[in-house]
Amino acid sequence: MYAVAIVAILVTLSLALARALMGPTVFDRIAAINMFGTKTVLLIAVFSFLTGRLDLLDMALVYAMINFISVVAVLRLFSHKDFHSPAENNVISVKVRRRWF
Amino acid sequence: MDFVVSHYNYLIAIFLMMTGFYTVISRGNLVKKIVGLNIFQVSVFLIYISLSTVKDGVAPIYVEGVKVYSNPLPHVLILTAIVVGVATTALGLALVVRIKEAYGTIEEDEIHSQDNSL
Amino acid sequence: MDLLIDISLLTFLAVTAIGIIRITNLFAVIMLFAIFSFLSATLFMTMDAVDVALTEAAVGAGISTVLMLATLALNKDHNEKQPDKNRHWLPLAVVLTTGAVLVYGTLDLPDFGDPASAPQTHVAPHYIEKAIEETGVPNIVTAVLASYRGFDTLGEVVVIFTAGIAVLLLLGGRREDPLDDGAKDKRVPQNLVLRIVSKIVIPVIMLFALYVQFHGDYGPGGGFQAGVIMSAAIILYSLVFGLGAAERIIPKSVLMFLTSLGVLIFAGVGIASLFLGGNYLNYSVLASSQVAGQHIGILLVELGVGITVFAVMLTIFFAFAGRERS
Amino acid sequence: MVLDILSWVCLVAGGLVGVVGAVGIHRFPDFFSRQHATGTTDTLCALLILLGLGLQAGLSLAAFKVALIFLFLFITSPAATHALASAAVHSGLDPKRGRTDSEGQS
Repeated sequence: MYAVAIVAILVTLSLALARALMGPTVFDRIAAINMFGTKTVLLIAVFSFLTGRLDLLDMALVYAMINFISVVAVLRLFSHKDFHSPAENNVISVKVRRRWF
Repeated sequence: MDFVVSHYNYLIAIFLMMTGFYTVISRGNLVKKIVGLNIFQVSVFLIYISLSTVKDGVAPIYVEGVKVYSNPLPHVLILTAIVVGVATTALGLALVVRIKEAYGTIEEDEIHSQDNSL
Repeated sequence: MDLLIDISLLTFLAVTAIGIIRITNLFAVIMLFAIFSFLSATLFMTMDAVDVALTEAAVGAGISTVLMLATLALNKDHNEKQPDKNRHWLPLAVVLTTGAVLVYGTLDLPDFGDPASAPQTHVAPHYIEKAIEETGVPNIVTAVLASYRGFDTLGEVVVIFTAGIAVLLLLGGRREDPLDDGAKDKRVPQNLVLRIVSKIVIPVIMLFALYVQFHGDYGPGGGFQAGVIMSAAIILYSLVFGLGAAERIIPKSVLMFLTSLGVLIFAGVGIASLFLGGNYLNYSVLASSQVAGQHIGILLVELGVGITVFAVMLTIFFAFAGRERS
Repeated sequence: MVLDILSWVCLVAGGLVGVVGAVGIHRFPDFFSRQHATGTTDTLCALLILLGLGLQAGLSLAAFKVALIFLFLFITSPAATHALASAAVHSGLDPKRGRTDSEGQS
């Protein structure tokens, strides 16, 4: 049964990766990364039960933490203006703060 | 076919190494060069870790009764290499920031043309 | 099953690498690099290198990504200049030739997972068989890292220390007003949720970092990983609550003190063992029995590594974040 | 035995939900609806799979760790989704409205 879950997660990962590669807006990419990170956590958790090595669960926890941190970093390190890839033209200009914090 | 399956790790690692190498030598953008360098680095890690794996082995943490462990030595080397790698990456990025402040650009050819016009 | 996971992850890795080459939006490139790091870390885990996977996840997907984003944030232009189409051929030829030579080289490499291959037959069996009786530390990687190859690790820690100083020299010059905190960001509504969630999450991350630090003898973990995770917690804090707030908690002077303190602890343990009659970094003389001495030595050394890595990572991040947007 | 079956059901259902969400991010027309697909299924998928694993583990340290992972994901994943959507709105990305068949417009 673990195998079924792992295969499902692998399929999900590949689709999320495709979205991250194609993603028309940068937000799509970030969402795909978030999804990718969450699914990786699940993959590790299931893998640790599949192989019976339960100390791998520590790693799943680290992945969850790092995933959250990198998503927050992506969101905070960019002023809103920068989020648009050049494909989009209907940018409502937002005043950019000079510093990023 | 047998060869491809038993050497798949190495082949992909070489592929990654070459993508990283290609990025470094063909792209002029300094940030992208650093990303390429990081890919190259990860591919080296991959080769080391692949060599350390032993069939049916477990992670090198002592468990009563288990005899076959994967090789701990490459793990140690790579573990320190990763942290040193991020330190050097940070140094490279710091240089990129200073270059940007000095030249106003991070494209290699523009930097060269500014240098030559002096 | 292992093989399936292995092969699909490797394929994802290759696809991501191609994506990184082809996409010109640097922001997207860096996000793909985060995915790349996650994938490679997972791959290390499936290949039984748990400590390496832990480090790669925390360092590659966490710190590296944050630093690259910070560099990009200091840069107005987020798009790479389209490379010249005619200049592709020479690099491609060089790369293909090198790749072909390397593939030729793999013909001699042992099959994946071959237990009789050269790397498995020299010094590694000694570590695997003797580490538990000689050091009393179940995690063989920690034993090799801190004890057998302690001198090497000391060198690595000094490298990190030096890199921290170098980044400080390059970027640390300009001071920001430390009172400039994130208070003005309150008008952005997203922050309320992020703030509250961060308040819940940050203590958990810190606690977990301490667990990784002190459980490193028994499970995956150790000083390198713990230092990185701990600094990631502070980085999260400064991202959500503002750089000023974070610098008030850990001022730069404290960070500098910690940076050198870690190296000092590591080198000091070596000197202590020298004075007690052993060789440099031979911990056996630190206590009455060999195992107890080794254990104390490994704990102290890992603590030193953790402190230095934590302080250097944070110093580097603050140096990047404190820089004004040009 | 009952627990076994229950955990298997949870694992399979979790995998299914994950795949549905992944298909969703390709089928929906614009960012916000895609976000809806990932945001909701992510948490449910995590819940089901980790619940399945937890049932397998029984009362042990592993179950505690699984619960911790779940709590962490349960708190952070929606927060990240929310922050992302809100950042998108603030940057002026408009949801796609009405019935249009033209792609690529947002």
